[in-house]
Amino acid sequence: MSLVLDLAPVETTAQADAVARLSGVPMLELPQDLYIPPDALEIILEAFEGPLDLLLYLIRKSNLDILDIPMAPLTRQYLTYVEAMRSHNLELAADYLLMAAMLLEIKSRMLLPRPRQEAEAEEQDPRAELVRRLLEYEQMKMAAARLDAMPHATRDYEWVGVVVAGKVVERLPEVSLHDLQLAWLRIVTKARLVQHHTVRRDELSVREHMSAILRKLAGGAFVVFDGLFEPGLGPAGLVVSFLAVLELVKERLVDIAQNEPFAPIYVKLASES
Amino acid sequence: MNPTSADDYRRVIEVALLAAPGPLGIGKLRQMFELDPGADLVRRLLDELKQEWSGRGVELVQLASGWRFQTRPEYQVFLERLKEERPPKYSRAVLETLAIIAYRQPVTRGDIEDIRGVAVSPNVIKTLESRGWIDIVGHRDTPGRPALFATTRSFLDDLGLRSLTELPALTELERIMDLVDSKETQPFAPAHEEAQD
Amino acid sequence: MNPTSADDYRRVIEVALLAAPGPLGIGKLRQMFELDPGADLVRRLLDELKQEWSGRGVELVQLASGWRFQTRPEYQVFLERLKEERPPKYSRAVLETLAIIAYRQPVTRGDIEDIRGVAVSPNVIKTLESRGWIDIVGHRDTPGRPALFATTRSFLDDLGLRSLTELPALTELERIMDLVDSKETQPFAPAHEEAQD
Repeated sequence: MSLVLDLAPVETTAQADAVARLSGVPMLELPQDLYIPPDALEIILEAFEGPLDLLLYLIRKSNLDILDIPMAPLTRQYLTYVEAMRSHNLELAADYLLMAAMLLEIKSRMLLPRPRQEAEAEEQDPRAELVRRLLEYEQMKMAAARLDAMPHATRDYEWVGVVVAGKVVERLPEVSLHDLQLAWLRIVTKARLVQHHTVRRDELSVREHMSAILRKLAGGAFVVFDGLFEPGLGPAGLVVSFLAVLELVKERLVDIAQNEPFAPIYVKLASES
Repeated sequence: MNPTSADDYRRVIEVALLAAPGPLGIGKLRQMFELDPGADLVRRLLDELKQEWSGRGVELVQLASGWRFQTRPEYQVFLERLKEERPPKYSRAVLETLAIIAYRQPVTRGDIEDIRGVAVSPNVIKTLESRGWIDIVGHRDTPGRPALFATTRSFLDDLGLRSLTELPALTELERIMDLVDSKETQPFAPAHEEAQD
Repeated sequence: MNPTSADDYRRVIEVALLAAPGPLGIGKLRQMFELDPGADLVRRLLDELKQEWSGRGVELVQLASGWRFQTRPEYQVFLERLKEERPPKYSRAVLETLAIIAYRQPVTRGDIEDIRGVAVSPNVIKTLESRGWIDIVGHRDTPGRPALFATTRSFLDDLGLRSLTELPALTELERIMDLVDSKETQPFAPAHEEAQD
């Protein structure tokens, strides 16, 4: 049942020897390390981020040389942890078991005598891949710690955000003279107008005055004819105003009334007939 | 760091107000300090801050729910231009209707429809009216007494014109169109005669 | 109001930076003015503002996506007392995943799992995504077309970096070997490891 307790005493001496022999450093702490108090298991499992993390812990704890990992004791320690976790029915990620298989494979490959051709070729240490992964993981672990230590917005400082006063004004479309010109050109093109949509400056000024006069007459009351002319416009302006009145009459937009010759002329908006 | 002087307290309060997402009341401001400066001191410091910031682009104001920094209204125009949104555009129908009203005023909806060859949706007219660019200047004395539309002063102002005569003359463009047309349809009618109408 | 002097321009820029919801680049700042002050003047004014604000509780900093005012870390202890909830403390899984994405981007979830040696929980990815620190930048052209993750501008901004090259350099492998072999390092507290660097 308790693999840890069963194995620990037996393994202790052999393992310590092996470690000592392989790395040249006496492994005095290893025996204690193999005994895991059962109630500490859960905490230990939570403390490790995965099999690589656990392996790094074991290597460090046992003062092993990462470039010359003694596979036998490392594998044994690792399996002890994994077995202990399993025997306590702790939910163990498949990744831990996968790593166990990998460790056993490396260990067995190291025990096998190397074929001659392979020895001559570029020598590939079966542990190389494991070491690479351990180092890369450790590198990222350290990077993570350093990122965490950097000042973060909202944890270590705040952004300044001053309220913008005033209500948000709805943005209205802007129209340029060019837009108008294009629109007009489009109309002309589309309608293929043959007649009478040509606009000349002078005609436009007549039409402008037509609008202005209609505005003055708004309300429907009679207005004295003379009142429609602003002396400030100058002779040309007065002519244009007069043409505008004639045009309005022609288009039957205004009515003109004169009670008798030489009496004041009145103008008003055309009434409903 | 622990504030020891009124200056220190004022600095902390300033930082808090600049960073806070909403207004902060005096109670909330006092809450920041281990050694409570008291409501009176906080109130005095807020007044000092208000003074200190007066004349800058951002001002300290007191609202029902507390104090906050806000930008002065004069800066709104600049801040508006920071917004990502592309400026909205008027539809073709709106622009063409506006062009017709501008160049042919006063016109009825019927006139516009004649020229454009399609019905004018009431929304188009409403858009231009609510923008303040056109208004009704009278009614034509024909059956139904249709409204006559013209452009307003505000249309001229918004387009930077002093009068309608400053609208771009279209004669050049149209003469080209007319020439194309007359070549195709009216080989014998000189373009300039039409222009005299 | 139209800015006429460098002082006026500086005032507008200051208001914009105080009010903007995110960092503002030089191009964006120029966009506020009808009369473009030009990149050089804006840059000079930003330097002046930085000077002007130095020694106060708020500082002007340059980040990946532009310039921004932020509170000095010394004031955080006070600002924290205003908050309803504490900012989240990220788990090692989240931090390690973030580090791998930051230094090895673009990476798939599979790549992250290879390096960490364990499955990556969807919650870890979700945490980083909802913070706006990582996003999907594409898909690797392998079976299943796994998503490729990268860090965002807002990750750089939140860490006060102008570009990924400003991330702390990775510890060299030789040094890691020494660290792994040394007994001084504490396996359960990554914070200590980092302190030794």
